[in-house]
Amino acid sequence: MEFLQQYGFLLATMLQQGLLGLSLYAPLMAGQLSLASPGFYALGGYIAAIMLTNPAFSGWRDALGNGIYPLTWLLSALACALLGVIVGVPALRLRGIYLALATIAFVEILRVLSLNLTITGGAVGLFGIPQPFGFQDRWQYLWLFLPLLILALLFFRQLSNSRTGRAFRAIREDELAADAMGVSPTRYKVLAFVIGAVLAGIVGSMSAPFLNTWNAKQGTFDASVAYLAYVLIGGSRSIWGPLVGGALLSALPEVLRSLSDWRLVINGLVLVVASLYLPQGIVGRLIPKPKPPSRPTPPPINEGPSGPPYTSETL
Amino acid sequence: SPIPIGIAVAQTSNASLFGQEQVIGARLAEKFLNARGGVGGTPIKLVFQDTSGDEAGAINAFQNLISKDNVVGIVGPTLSQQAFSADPIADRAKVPVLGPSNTAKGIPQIGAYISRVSAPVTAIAPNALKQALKINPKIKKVAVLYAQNDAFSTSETGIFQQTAKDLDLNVATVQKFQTTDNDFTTQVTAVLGENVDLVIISGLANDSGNLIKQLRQLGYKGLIVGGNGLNSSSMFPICGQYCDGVIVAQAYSPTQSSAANQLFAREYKAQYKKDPPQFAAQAYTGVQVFVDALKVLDHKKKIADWDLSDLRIALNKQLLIGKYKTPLGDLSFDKDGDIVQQAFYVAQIKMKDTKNGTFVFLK
Amino acid sequence: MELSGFLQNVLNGLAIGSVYAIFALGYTLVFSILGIINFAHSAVFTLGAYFTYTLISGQFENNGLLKGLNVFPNGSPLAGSAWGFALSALIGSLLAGVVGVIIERLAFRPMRSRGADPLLALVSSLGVALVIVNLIQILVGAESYSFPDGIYGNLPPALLFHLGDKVIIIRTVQVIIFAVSMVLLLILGFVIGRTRTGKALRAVAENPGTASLLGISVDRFIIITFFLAGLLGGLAGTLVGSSFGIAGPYFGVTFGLKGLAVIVLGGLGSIPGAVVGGLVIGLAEAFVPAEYSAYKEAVAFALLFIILLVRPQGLLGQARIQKV
Amino acid sequence: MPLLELTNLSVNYGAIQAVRDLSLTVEQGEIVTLIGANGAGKTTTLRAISRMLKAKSGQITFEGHDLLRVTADKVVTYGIAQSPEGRQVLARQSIADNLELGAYIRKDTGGIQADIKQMYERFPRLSERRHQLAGTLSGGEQQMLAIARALMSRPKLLLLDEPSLGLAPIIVLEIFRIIKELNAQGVTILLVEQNARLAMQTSHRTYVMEAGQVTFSGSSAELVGDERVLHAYLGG
Amino acid sequence: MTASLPNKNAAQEAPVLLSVQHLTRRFGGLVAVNDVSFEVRRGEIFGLIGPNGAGKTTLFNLMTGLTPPSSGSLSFGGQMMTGLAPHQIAAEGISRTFQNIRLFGPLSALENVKIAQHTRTRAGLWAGIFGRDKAEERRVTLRAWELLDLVGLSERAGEQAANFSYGDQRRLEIARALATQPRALLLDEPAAGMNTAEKSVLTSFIREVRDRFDLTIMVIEHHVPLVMNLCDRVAVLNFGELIAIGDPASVQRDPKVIEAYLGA
Ligand SMILES: Nc1ncnc2c1ncn2[C@@H]1O[C@H](COP(=O)(O)OP(=O)(O)OP(=O)(O)O)[C@@H](O)[C@H]1O
Ligand SMILES: Nc1ncnc2c1ncn2[C@@H]1O[C@H](COP(=O)(O)OP(=O)(O)OP(=O)(O)O)[C@@H](O)[C@H]1O
Ligand SMILES: [Mg+2]
Ligand SMILES: [Mg+2]
Repeated sequence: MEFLQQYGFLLATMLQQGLLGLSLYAPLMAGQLSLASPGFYALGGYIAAIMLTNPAFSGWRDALGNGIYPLTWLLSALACALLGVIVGVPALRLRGIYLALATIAFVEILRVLSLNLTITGGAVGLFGIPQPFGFQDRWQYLWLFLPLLILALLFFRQLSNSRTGRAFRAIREDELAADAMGVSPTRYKVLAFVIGAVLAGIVGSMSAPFLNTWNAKQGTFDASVAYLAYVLIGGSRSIWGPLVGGALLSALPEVLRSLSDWRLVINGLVLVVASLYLPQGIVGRLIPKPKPPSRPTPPPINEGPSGPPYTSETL
Repeated sequence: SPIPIGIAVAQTSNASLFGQEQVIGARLAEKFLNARGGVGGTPIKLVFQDTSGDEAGAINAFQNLISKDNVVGIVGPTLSQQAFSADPIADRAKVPVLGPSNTAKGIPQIGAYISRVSAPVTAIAPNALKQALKINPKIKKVAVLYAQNDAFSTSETGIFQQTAKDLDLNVATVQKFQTTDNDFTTQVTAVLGENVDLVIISGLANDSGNLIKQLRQLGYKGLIVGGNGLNSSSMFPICGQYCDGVIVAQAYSPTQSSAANQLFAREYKAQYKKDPPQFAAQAYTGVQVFVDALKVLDHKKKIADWDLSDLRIALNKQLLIGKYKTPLGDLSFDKDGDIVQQAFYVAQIKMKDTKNGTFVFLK
Repeated sequence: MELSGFLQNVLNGLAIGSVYAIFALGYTLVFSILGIINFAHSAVFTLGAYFTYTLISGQFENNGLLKGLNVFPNGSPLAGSAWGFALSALIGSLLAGVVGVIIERLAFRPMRSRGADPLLALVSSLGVALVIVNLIQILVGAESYSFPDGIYGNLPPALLFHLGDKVIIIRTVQVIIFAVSMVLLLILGFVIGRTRTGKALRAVAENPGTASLLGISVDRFIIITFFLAGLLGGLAGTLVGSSFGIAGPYFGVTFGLKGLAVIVLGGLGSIPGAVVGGLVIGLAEAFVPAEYSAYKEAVAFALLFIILLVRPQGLLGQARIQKV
Repeated sequence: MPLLELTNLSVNYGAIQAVRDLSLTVEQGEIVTLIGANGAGKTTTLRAISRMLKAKSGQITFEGHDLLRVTADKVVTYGIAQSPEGRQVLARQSIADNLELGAYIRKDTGGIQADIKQMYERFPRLSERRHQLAGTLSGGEQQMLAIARALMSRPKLLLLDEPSLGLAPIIVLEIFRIIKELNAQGVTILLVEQNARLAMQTSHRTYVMEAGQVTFSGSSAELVGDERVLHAYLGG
Repeated sequence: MTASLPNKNAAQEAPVLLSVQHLTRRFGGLVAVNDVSFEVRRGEIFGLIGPNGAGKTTLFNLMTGLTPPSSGSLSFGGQMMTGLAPHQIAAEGISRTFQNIRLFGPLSALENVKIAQHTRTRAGLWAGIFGRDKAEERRVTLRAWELLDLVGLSERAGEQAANFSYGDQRRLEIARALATQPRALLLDEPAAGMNTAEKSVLTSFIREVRDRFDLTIMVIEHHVPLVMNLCDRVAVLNFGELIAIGDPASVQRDPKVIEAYLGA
């Protein structure tokens, strides 16, 4: 218990950052270097913070009680999905660093907007955000982030073994060839982008009460770069990579706390050394080489679609 | 064993410019107060936890201080936004917090355990404008500039603009900038285009230093009034000679005559060869307030005999009712925990050479 | 808009833009050769400014381990004259170039030989930036430093032009920065665009394997690149520092994002692109009306977003070649 | 002493051994052909010689230089040029620049220009398109460029990896004419080729590779008639 | 298996499947494909030859939507294809291989072939997430293995495509193209990098594939004997223009073709 008191926030933060790493990993599954996650994270947070503090919603809060919290998650998810499509469709015509920068531009535009609007509390931001389900301690947020994380991992695992996941991989390796082989690049790139946006938005909506306050500093360029580092240091070719990277890199400055002034220097050195010695990321090194695929036995003649696979009927 | 008091300020990140002054102020307080017998003979021990510049860092620092370092109270964090994030943690844990530099509206209202020694902007700003009018009664047209991404500056500029209206001044233009900006030619040429007699700046030391320098270099001749963020000698190296004559609203003045301040200012100057900045003074004050309140409790029952959680609760109660003679002058707290400061100051910058200068106290 | 106002905005835009441009030159140079965004560039930029400051003043105060250090007990022999400043700037920039080379050897080369994801270089450079910035803070503290007076001789602080009854103003330092960035642009543009070395550099940029198959020593060219980029960064830091003071260890970092925007807008890897991108963003910012100055940043990025949608390779970037 | 000598060379890709214990010599002035099925390890061998790949064990010497001790760019300065598999033209540079870079190690500006002119005469297509970016050329045009570029360094030893790949019949004949012509001028050539008959007709000696090893070798004239070669590689 | 069209006579009577009308493509001042028109009948093996840079690959690119035409049109099975995106054209049933191999390099051979079945499968995002795609996935996998069998690569199904030698990569490209279950298959220099013996195997392989899957095949190839032996009809491009079209023997005798391409 004492352990949770002291390190609960850190543990929850590790999961939270792992989730944000995953949100960046989603577009990367389709080869898209999008750094928009902090923007959606910030948006999700603002939606939650506004619904939880703005007098205009006091009726809702009274009526729904704790039910308001899931509602903030849902609304954040929807808003991020919508904005994801609006931004994604034009932006995903860009490639590589150009896309990265366009998405950073998106993050910056949102940041400047939130600095200037009254509903977002300007530079001070929103504060006094009530706690869900009577949470008293930060570690209790594990009850939110852990299930979300498990769901996200299941989601991504299933995804990567599915037809959609294959389409993502095809685009990641060679967009033009994927197109020629029948995979619509736009459709799947936008889908991957939106998945990341929704995840970041939900995490944001859970994080506003978690941090007690919300302001324009939540969605910045620095955060974009940090999430990217999570994915790359963790390993960009496995769902575990962003998670492990996010958890470890966000914990690192805390682990180094005793070094006081020197901790960020060491933190920097760790980043350099990790990049040099873990070129495939932490997870890339841990995960064993994939086993050679085993061949399924063909089904007996009378079960399912069978017979000669290629007939003009199946075309 | 010594009594642990937590200092959670930004020792790293770009807020460390303030954080490092706060560390110095707190360290001086520790040294001094212990030299004068600490709390009834028991020395205090400051426990420093870096908050870095973000919200999560502040929460982590607070949690460490509360659960691991078992401090009796916390001075911190550096930024208002961090306070909104971390203070509720301490409040729920019933650990008294003194904000050394959180000036945004609503901070003492976070909870019963949250107080601050940094005066809110409302109190300080108007004086400076009145001083400017005293110096040049013919002022009619003013320009207002402020750092739009800084919580403190945005609220301060509101006060400035309101006061200007109340004084029948004509606010010809309002220009915004970012604390990270370096180049202000656009804002400056806009100001020059309006032919104003007074420029009012709310920002932090670096950006304001550059802004003032560029205003002067490009030919602005009139008076300049700066908000509380300019109350820092770290501005001098940036604007050099051009700082000369700037009128600054202050929550702290090195010239303040109280004994506490004279002692503090002398020691600071001996070590650092310049006047103590406000951030150091406020951090010093934070520590001192805790120590003074602890002394009262110690009279009732030796600190060592208190149960920690009882002590924290009692400390908070005591802290709020006490009166303190500090480098900031005499102060006490209102029922929310907001500072009631007896004196505010207006000073004018006098540069000795390109790097060194002083804030000359204006009556 | 009145003519004078318009001209003043143009001058302001060019002034801001040339700072962005001079920062971006070394940034884009590294990108053009290695295809990586080198976040450590901001740190080298900062470091260059500190190097020059040390040479010309040698005073560090208050905080940090070097507190009270006096490199030149009787005052720097270089202080007080334009020549002294030029010399310090030169040495400071050369030192920054050396730092660039060290960074390459320690933080990038091992990665290349391991065939790591090029994006990982971004993380590594981020780590280097973190190390440098925090080391600076530990050594000399977070406060600002500025160069002594007289570094530009007796030039007036600002130049005034009269246009009818209106005055158009520009700071002299800005003119110098603009001029230097143009000269650097010309030199770099010539070397890279016209000479054999430039062609070889571009070959290394495009495909190091093929380049070495032609007898080009890839490692040597990469070292040269990093040296040049460091030197340019250091010089830029010095000049910008002389204009705005060195605003602490994070001085350069604040240019990181804008610099990235500039080189992407100009077209990654294009040297003239870095300059054009800088000037375009500077001008765009200058022309944002005062009422909307709060949205200045957003305007610059919105412009960037739109330009990229129209020209996905940036203003002067080469379109991707994709022959099926 | 042979000009090029490979002794017990082994090359791995991770755990996969693509070339094992391969020994091969090329004498000064020879044309030597290397044939073998897809995946036999021909390309791997050439890439090991030009130091684009690390050798696991064995030795490669060229004119007494131990090639395994130097980097790829150094190998070129010894006088070895390669026209690689997959062409590897510099897509973002023009034909002219690609050719110039082919002569990167040379300093004789006049000679380089003369050679470029000669390449244009040999391959009129390249001449017509000299300012076109190499990346937009057709496959065959790129192949011509890759060969021409390799010639630009005036090598003593030329490594050609399937030079006829993707070329129209007329051009294939031209390439083989050039090979003979260069050889007559003293250039030594190691040729990997799927058009085995033509290659063997052009070369002095032939090595046959299977699964990373040399299975047999001999004079080209003899091997053309060899039952095993005929069957496996000449479609006879 | 449906009745195949094994002999040339049958092919000549078969309906037109692909019809290219006045296709033109310019690159700056260069006309890479110049007003080319021809028709390909269902079940035909149709050769496309011509000197380097004649515009053959560009023509394939136009037909598969990778390069938009400057003018002209393509119809396929009576339907207009012009303006469709590559993946839509693939879904309609035109598939291809690339002259400059474009496999999904880091992915396994098996995965390469599975991906290409995209348009022939339906499972959406949620079906995949909730595991309601098992039957389809099984079918996809089985089919992928069969296709690897067909090109002789099933023993190396798990290896990364990029690690295959050049010739093997070409085979994998063919398997991948077949996996889209096309009606028309465009092969761009399929025999490049294969030796003479392998080329003759490839010839019979292409025929077999045509028969087995009821395909119409267009093939670009520089190896003249292979073209002459394999193709029902041959078209010749030179500087973007169609200079000859007809059965192999007559094309081979055409003086224009001899001059531009074959050499004396
Ligand atoms: N990058 C690589 N990683 C792993 N294995 C590789 C790699 N490149 C080639 N191989 C393997 O090494 C073996 C030899 O390949 P190589 O390319 O040398 O053959 P080759 O004789 O040139 O064939 P081809 O005639 O098809 O070009 C093959 O089995 C191939 O799969
Ligand atoms: N994107 C482009 N920009 C400029 N020119 C191009 C472009 N793509 C192709 N070309 C030119 O168009 C012509 C036709 O190219 P294409 O690739 O179709 O030739 P090809 O007939 O396939 O030749 P090969 O047999 O050598 O493969 C070539 O001369 C080529 O240089
Ligand atoms: Mg090969
Ligand atoms: Mg072609």
